Amino acid sequence: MTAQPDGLAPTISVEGLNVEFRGEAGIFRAVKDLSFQIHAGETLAVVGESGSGKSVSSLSVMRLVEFGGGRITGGSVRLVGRDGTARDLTQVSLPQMEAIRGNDVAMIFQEPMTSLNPVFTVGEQIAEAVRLHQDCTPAEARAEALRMLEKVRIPDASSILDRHPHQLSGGMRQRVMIAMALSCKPRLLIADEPTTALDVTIQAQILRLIRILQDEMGMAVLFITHDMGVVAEVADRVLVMRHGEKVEEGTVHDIFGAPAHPYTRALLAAVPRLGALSGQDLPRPFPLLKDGGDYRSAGGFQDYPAQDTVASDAPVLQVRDLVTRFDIRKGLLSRVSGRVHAVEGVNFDLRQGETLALVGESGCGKSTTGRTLMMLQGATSGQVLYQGRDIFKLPPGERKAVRRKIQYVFQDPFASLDPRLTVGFSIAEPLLTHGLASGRAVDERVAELLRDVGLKPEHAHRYPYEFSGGQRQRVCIARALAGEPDVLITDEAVAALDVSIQAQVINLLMELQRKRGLAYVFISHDMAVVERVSHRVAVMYLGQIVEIGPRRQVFENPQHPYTRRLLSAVPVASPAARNRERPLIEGEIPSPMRRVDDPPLVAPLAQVGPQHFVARHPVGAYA
Amino acid sequence: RDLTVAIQNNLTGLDPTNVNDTLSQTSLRLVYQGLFGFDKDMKLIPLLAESYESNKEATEFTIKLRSGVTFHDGTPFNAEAVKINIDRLRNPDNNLSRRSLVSMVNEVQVVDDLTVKLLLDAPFGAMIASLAHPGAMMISPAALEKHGSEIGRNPVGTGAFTFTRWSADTLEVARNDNYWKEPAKVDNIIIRSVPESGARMAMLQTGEAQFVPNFPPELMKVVEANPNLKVETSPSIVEWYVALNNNKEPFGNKLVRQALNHAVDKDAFCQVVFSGLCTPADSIIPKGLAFHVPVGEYEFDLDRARELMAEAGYEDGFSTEVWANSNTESLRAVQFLQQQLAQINVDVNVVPLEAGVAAQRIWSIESPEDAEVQMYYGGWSSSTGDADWGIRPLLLGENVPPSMFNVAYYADKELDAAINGAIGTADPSERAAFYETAQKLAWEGAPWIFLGVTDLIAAQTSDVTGVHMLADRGFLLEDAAFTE
Amino acid sequence: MLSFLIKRLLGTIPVVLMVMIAVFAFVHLLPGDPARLVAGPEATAQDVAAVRTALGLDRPLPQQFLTYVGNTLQGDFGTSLRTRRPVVDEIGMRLMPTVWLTLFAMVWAVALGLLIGVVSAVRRGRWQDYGGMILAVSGISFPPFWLGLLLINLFSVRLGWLPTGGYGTWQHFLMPSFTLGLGVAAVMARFTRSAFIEIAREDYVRTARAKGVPERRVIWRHSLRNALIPIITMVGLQFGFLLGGSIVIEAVFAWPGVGRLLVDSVSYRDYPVIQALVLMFSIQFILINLLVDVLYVLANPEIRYQ
Amino acid sequence: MTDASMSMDEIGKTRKPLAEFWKRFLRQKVALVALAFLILLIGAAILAPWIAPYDPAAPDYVNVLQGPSAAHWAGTDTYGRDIFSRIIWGARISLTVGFLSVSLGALGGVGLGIVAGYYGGWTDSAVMRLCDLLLAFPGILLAIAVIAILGPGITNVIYAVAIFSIPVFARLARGTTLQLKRAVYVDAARAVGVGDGTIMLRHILPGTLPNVIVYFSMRIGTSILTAAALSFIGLGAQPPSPEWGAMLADGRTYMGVADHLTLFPGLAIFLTVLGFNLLGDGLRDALDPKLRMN
Ligand SMILES: Nc1ncnc2c1ncn2[C@@H]1O[C@H](COP(=O)(O)OP(=O)(O)OP(=O)(O)O)[C@@H](O)[C@H]1O
Ligand SMILES: Nc1ncnc2c1ncn2[C@@H]1O[C@H](COP(=O)(O)OP(=O)(O)OP(=O)(O)O)[C@@H](O)[C@H]1O
Ligand SMILES: [Mg+2]
Ligand SMILES: [Mg+2]
Repeated sequence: MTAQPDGLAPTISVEGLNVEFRGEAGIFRAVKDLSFQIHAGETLAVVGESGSGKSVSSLSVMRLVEFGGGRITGGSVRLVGRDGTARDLTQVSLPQMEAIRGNDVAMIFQEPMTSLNPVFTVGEQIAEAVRLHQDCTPAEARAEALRMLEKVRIPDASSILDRHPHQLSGGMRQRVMIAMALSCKPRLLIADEPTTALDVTIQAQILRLIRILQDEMGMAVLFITHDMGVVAEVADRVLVMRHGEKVEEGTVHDIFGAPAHPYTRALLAAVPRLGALSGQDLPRPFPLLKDGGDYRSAGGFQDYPAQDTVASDAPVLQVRDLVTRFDIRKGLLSRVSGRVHAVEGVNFDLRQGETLALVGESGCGKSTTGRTLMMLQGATSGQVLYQGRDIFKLPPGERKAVRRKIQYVFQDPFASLDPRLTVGFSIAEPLLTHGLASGRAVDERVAELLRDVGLKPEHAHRYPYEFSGGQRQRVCIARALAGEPDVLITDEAVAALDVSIQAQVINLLMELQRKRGLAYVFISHDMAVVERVSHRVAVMYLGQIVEIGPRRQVFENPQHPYTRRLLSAVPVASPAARNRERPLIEGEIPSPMRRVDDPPLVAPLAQVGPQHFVARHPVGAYA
Repeated sequence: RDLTVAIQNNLTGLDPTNVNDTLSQTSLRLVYQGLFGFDKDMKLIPLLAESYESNKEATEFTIKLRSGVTFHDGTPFNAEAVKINIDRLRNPDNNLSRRSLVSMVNEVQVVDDLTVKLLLDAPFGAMIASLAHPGAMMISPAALEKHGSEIGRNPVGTGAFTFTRWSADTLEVARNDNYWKEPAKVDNIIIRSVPESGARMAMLQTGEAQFVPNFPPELMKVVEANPNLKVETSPSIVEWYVALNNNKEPFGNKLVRQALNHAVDKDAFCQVVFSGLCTPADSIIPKGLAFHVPVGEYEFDLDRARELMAEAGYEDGFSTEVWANSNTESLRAVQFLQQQLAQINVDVNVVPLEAGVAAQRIWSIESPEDAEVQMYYGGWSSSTGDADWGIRPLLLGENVPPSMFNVAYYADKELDAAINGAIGTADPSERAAFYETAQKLAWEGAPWIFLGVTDLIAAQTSDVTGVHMLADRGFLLEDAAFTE
Repeated sequence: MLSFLIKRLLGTIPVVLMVMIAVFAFVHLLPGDPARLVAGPEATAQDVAAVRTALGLDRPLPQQFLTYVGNTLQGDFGTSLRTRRPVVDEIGMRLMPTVWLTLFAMVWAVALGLLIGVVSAVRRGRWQDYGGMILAVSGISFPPFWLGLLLINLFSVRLGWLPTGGYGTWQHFLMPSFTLGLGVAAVMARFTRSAFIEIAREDYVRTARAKGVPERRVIWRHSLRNALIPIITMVGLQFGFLLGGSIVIEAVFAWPGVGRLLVDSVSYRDYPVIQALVLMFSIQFILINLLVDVLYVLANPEIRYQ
Repeated sequence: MTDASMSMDEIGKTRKPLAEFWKRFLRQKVALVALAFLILLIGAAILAPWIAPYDPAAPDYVNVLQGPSAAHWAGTDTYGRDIFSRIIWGARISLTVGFLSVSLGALGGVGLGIVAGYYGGWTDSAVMRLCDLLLAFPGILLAIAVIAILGPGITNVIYAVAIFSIPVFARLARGTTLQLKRAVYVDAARAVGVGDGTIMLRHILPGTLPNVIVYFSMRIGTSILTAAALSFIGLGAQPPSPEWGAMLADGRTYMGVADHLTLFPGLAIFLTVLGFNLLGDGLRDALDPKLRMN
C-alpha cells in the first residue's frame, strides 16, 4: 500500500524553510532550515515535542503563517499542483494562494473548538469548501457535505449538517474539520493532530479514511501528531523536530526499529503502551529519564513503584442518577424537536486519592458529565454529593468553597484562557480569588506551578495566543492545581501533549495524588494513558455508563461489547503491528439525540465481579 | 404663476378666532377678511364694512356693510353673518381664544341687511381697532354650520383666495375669481414653513420662494449683493424693552430705573442685536402706532447714570438677573445689556428661559407677590395697531400677571387715569390727548429700560411686486404680481 | 423563536403602560401652562381661562389621567391643543416623511459605514485607516445645520441640481438623508473597524483561508458575520434615534417630520401630542430592540433566548 | 524537559492586567500624540486666564465681525469679542461637559449593560426596558425635566447629557456581554470559583471596552453639541460664558456673511473629537494583547 518514491517529482518539496516571528523580545526563529519531501500517496509523520515548530511549518506551507504575524524568511516550498506544474509557494502572491489552498493543499487544524466559524452551520462550512473549488450547485455541495460527514462517521449526519459548531462535542467538531479538508480531495493534506480529540474507534476510522482517500487520489499527507501509536499506524516516513529543527528523518521502520538520535530514542521510550500494566492492580507512573531528563546523558530510566493512594472507602464525590439533556429547537415556533441525552442516569463514587477514568467515544457525554459536576451546566435531574452534601443545593458562599475543591481542566485549552490576560494572571486567579496567597507569594506560587507543569516562570507574562497547543494545555493544568483542589476533573488534559511532556504531566498528577490524596476524574480516550493512571474505569456510551469497575478488571476482562471494541481499536506504537483488521462500526451510527417522547432505556448495572458492573440492558447498537 | 412664501414657523390652525400667532393670523388674511383691516402702512381701513359711527361714550358702534360680497361657498355676506360671527366669538361657551376682542360687546343688533349695531356694556374707544384684528374676521355662517368645530381645517371666507389644502408645513390657496374686488394676479399662493433662516435665504436664491417675510438682518448683505433679489425694510410696531420689576429692590427706585436707561447705548443695541435695522425707542409705544408722540430720549451717558445711582444710594451697584426667551436674538440682546450695565457696576446674571418655563415663571404666577422676575427682556407689538393695546396691557396698574402683562408691576395713578380716560372715549382727539399724557408719564417714570423699535425686513425676488410686510410682522399678499 | 417573540411582545405591555404613566406625569411636571402657551403672547387671563376650559385642563389630574389612559387604549389620542387637529392626523402626516428619511439615511449610512470601517480595519495603521477615521470624526463633529446649509448652498444655490428642501420626489431626499446619515455612517465606520479588528485573527478566519476562500469573502462573509453584534446594536440604536426625527435636519431642509412636531409641541406644552409621540417613540424603540435581539440570534447562533 | 525554545529571559512576574495595559499603551505613538494634544488643550483651559489674549466677555463694538487677523487670530464675533480667547475659555466648559457627561453615562450604562447581559432573564428585561423608556423619551423633554427638577446650570447639563448616554452604553455593553458570557474562559473562571462580580469586571468588561471606547470617543463630540442645544433652551452654560457648541449655533445665522464664527469653534470640536478618537484607538489596541505582534 505504501507508495514508494519513484522517479516522479515529489508532490511537495520543502527546502531550507525558515520562519520567524517578530516580537518585542526580538526575533524568534520558530522554524530553522527545515527540508523535507513528500511524494504522492506517501505519508510523512512529523513528531516532536510541543512547541518544536510543527504547526508553524505546516502553516508556512499554506502561507497562513503570515496572517499570524510570522514571516517566511528563507527557503522554498515547491508544490506540484493538480495540473502537474510545480510552483514555489513562497513566491506565489496571496491571491494566487487562494486558488491553491483548499484545492491543492488542505489543512486540518489542531484546535477543533475555535477553528470552526461559530455563526455558520457546519453544513454550510463544508459545502462552501466544496463550492469554492468544484463547479457545482449549492444542493450538490450540500449533498457532498453530507456524504463527507457520513464518511467521517458522524452520527446522525443529516441533522448535524444544520447545527452550529457550539452544539457539537469536541470530537465532532474535529471530524467536521476533517470532512471539510478532505471534501476537495487535495493533492497534499496537512493534518495537524487530526485525531487528538477523537476516541480510538473513531480515530481508527479516520485514519483508515485518510488512507483510503490517499490511495484513491494519490494524495500526499503531512501528518503531525505526538501519538507514536498513530505514527506507527499511518506513516511511511517520520520526521522528528525539536526547537524548530529537524533532528532525524527516516522510514517508519527505521525510526521505530533503530532510532539514531538520542532525542528520538527518548521520545519513543516515553510512549505509553497498552498492556504495560497488565496483571497489576494499581496505577503506576511512567518511567522517566533520570537526571532531570536530559536525553543525552544516558543515565537510563527512572522507574517508579506502583502507588496505592486510596486510603479509605469514604467517597469524596458521589454521583447519583445524573441526567443532563439538551433540547434541540427547530422552526419558527422553536418547538423542541428533539433532545440530546448527553448524560443519562450516571452513577459513580469517587474516593479520596482515587482516579476514575471516564472513557468512551466522542460525543458520548464525557465533557457534559464533567461540566455538570462543575455546575457549569444545569443537571436535568440527579444529585452530586461532595463530602456528602448536594452541591446543586448549596448556598452561594459554600458553593464558592466547593468550587475551589473541585477543579476542571477544559478540553480546549485555548478557549478556556482569557485572551486578554497573561497566562500568569490566569494561573494566579484562583489564588487571588480564594485568598490563598498575596503579594510576592502569588508570583512565586505561579512560577512554581509553571515549573511543575514543565513550563518556565517567565512564560507567566505571555498571552495565550503566544503558546503552542501543548503549552496552553499545561497552563490550564497549572491553573487547576493552583486552587489546591480535592477533586480534579481533567477533560482530555494530556491529549494535546507530546509524549514526553505527557508522561511528565501524568507523573505530576500522580505525584500530587500521592502527596495530597487528590481524586481524579480522568476523561480521556487514550486507553494506554488510562491504563497508567486509573484505579477504576467507567466506560460511557450514548450518555450512559455501560461498564464500570477496577481498571484491571475492565481492561483484562471487559464485559461489555463496547468496551471490548474500544480496547481493540487502540493503535499500537509499532509499525509491525499495523494494518490489522479492526472491527468497524457497521450500519447506523447511534446518536444521543432522540425524539422528545422517546427517552432511552436506563437500567441498573449488573454486578459481574467485585466492584465491577456492566450494563445488561440494550444501549444503542448494543442490545 | 404661483407665489411661494417661506415663513419661519408652522401655522397652528385656520380658524382666525382661535389662533394666536401672527403668522397664522396674517396668512388667514388671504382667505378671510374682517369688517376692518389694515393697509400696508398699518393704517386702519374698512374692508367688509363701508363705514361706521359711534356715540361719544364709545358704547355704541353702528357699522355699514359692503354690499354684494359673498363667501367662497356662495353664502351672502350681510348683517346676519356679522351677528353670527360676533356672537360666536363673544360667547364664552365657545371658548375661542380671541374672545377678548369682542368680549365687551353686549349685543349685536341687525339693523338692516347691511347694517349692524354693536352695543357695549362699557365704553371702549378701541372697538374698531379690535374689529380690525384678524381674530375678528368673518367666517361663512354656512360653513360654520356645516363644519362646526372643524372649521379650523376648512376655512371659508370672503378673501381674495380660496382655501386649497393645508398639510404639515404648507398652506395652499387659490385665486378667488369671484372676489368682490379685482381678482388677484397670481394663481396660487403657497405658504411654506422653513424654520432655518439660511434655508429660506437659499429658497429665494434658487427661486423656490419669491417672498420671505421677517428676514434676518444678518443676511441683508447677501441679498443686497444679489441682483435678482431685493429687500424692503420698514419700521415695525415691535418695541423692545427690559421690564424692571418695580416691586423688587432696587427697581422700586425711579432714580435707579432712570440710571439704567442712561447706562445703555441704544444705538449700539440696534447695531449689535439687529445689525442696525432698528431705531432707538422714543416713547413707550413705537412710532407706527396711532397716537404715538416722541417724548424724549435717555441719552447714553454713563456719568449721568452713575450720578443717579449714587443719588439713589447705589454707587457700588448691585446684582440682579435678567430673564429672556432662549432664542439667539434675545440672548444676544441680554448679553449686550449685561455688558452695558456692568459699566455702572450692575452685575447682571442672564437666565434664558425655555418658552414653557417662561410662561410658568412670568405669566402664570398666582399673585404678584409670587413674582420672582427682576428684569425681563421682551418685545411687544400691538396687534390691533392701536395705542390702547400697546399701553394698557403692559402698564396699567391692575394689569399685572397673571391677568395681563405688566411685568414691571408698575402702578402709577396718573398713568392709570390717562389710560382709562382714553378707553372711555371714541373721540380721536380726546384719545390722542390722553395717550400723549400717558406716554410722557410712562417715559418719565421709566418702568422699563427703553431699547428700540426694530425694522422689518422682507426679502423677495425682484420679479415680484405687491408683497408687503405689515408693521406687526404680518404680511400682505393680496396685490402680489409677477412683473414680466 | 416565535414564542420568544410573543413573550417579548406581551412583555411590552407593562412597559407601554409605564411609558404612559411616566409621560403623563412628566408632561404635567414640566413647568409651563399649556393654556397660557396656546392662548398666545397677547392673551389675557380671561383668554387663558377660556382656553383652559376648552382644553379640559381645568379638570383634576387623576381624572385627566384616567381619560387619557382610557382614550389611548381605545386608540383615541385626542386633539392637539395647539392646532386642534386630531393628534393622529398631526403625527400621521409627519410620520412617513420621517420614516422614509430615516430608512434612506440608514441604508446608505450603514453601507458606507461598513465599507469605510472594513477598509480601515483591513488597512489598519495605514493612510486608508487614518483617512477613514478623519472622515468619521468629521461626520460626528460637523454640526448638521452647518453641513446642511453648505450642501444647500452648493447643490441648490450654486449648481441648481437639487431642491433646497421639502418633502416630495427622490431629489428631495438626497441632501437631508446624506446630512442625517453622516453621523450614523461615522459611528458605523468606527464600530465596524473595531469589531472587525477583534475578529480578524480568530482561528476560524484562518480556517476559511485554508479552505481557499478568497480574501474578499473572508472579510465580507466570515469575519463580518462575526463582527455583527456590536454593529447591529449600533444600527438599532441609531435607527431608533433617527426615527425620533431630527430637529435640526428637519429645520434646515424644511422636512415635515416628527422632530419638528415634537419641538413645537414641547414649547407649546401640547400634552396630547407629546404623550402620543413619546408613546410612539417607545413602541418604536421596543420593536427595534426586539428586532435587534432577533438579529443577534441570527447573527450569532450561540446567543439563545429562553 | 522544560521547553527551551522560549527565548524570554525576563524573570516571570504575574503582572496585573492594568500594568500590562499601560505598558502596551505607552507604545502607541499616535495615541500618545493625541493624548499630548488633549493634555495641551486641558492645560490651555486651565490656564485660560493667563494665556487667552483677550477677555472672552469684553465687547469691542468697533471691531465686530472681523475676520481673522494678526490681532484676532480667529476673528471677532458680533460683540467684537475675540473668538480665539473665547475658544480657549470655552474649552473649560466644553471639555468638562463633553468628558464628564459621557464618562458618567458610560459608567452607568456599561455597568447596567453588563449586569443585564450577564444575568439575563428578568434582570435583562428590566434593564433593557428601562433603557427603552429612557431612549424613547426625547432628549429635550428629558432636558427640560432636568431643569424642572434640578434647576439650570452646567452641572445639570452634565447630568442631562449623561442620562441620554446611559441607555446607549448599556445596549452596547449588553450586546457584547451576551456574546462573551458564552466563552469557555468565562466558564473556566467560574469553575475556579471566581464570583460573578469579578467575572464581569475582569473577564467581560475588558471585552466590552473596545466598543465602549469607540462610542465614548465619538460621543464626546455629540455631547458638546448637545450641551449647546441645551444651553439654548435655558439649561446650559449661562451667557456670556463661552461654550463651543453655543458659539457654533450662535454663529450660524451669519453663515455666508461671517463664516469664521462657525469655522473656529467647529474646528475646535473637530480636533477635540479627533484627539479622543485617536486616543481611543490607542486604548483599544492596548487592550488587545494580540496586536502586540505588529
Ligand atoms: N503567533 C505566534 N507568535 C509568536 N510565537 C509563536 C506564534 N505561534 C507559535 N509561536 C511559537 O513558535 C513555536 C512553535 O510553535 P508550534 O505551534 O509550531 O508548535 P508545535 O510544534 O505545533 O507544538 P504543539 O505540539 O504543542 O502544537 C512555539 O515556541 C510557539 O511559542
Ligand atoms: N450546548 C449543546 N446543545 C446541544 N447539544 C449539545 C450541547 N453540548 C453538547 N451537546 C451534545 O451532547 C453530546 C455529548 O457531548 P460532550 O461534549 O459531552 O461529548 P464528549 O463525550 O465530551 O465528546 P468528545 O470526546 O468529542 O469531547 C454530543 O452529542 C453533543 O452534540
Ligand atoms: Mg501545534
Ligand atoms: Mg468532550
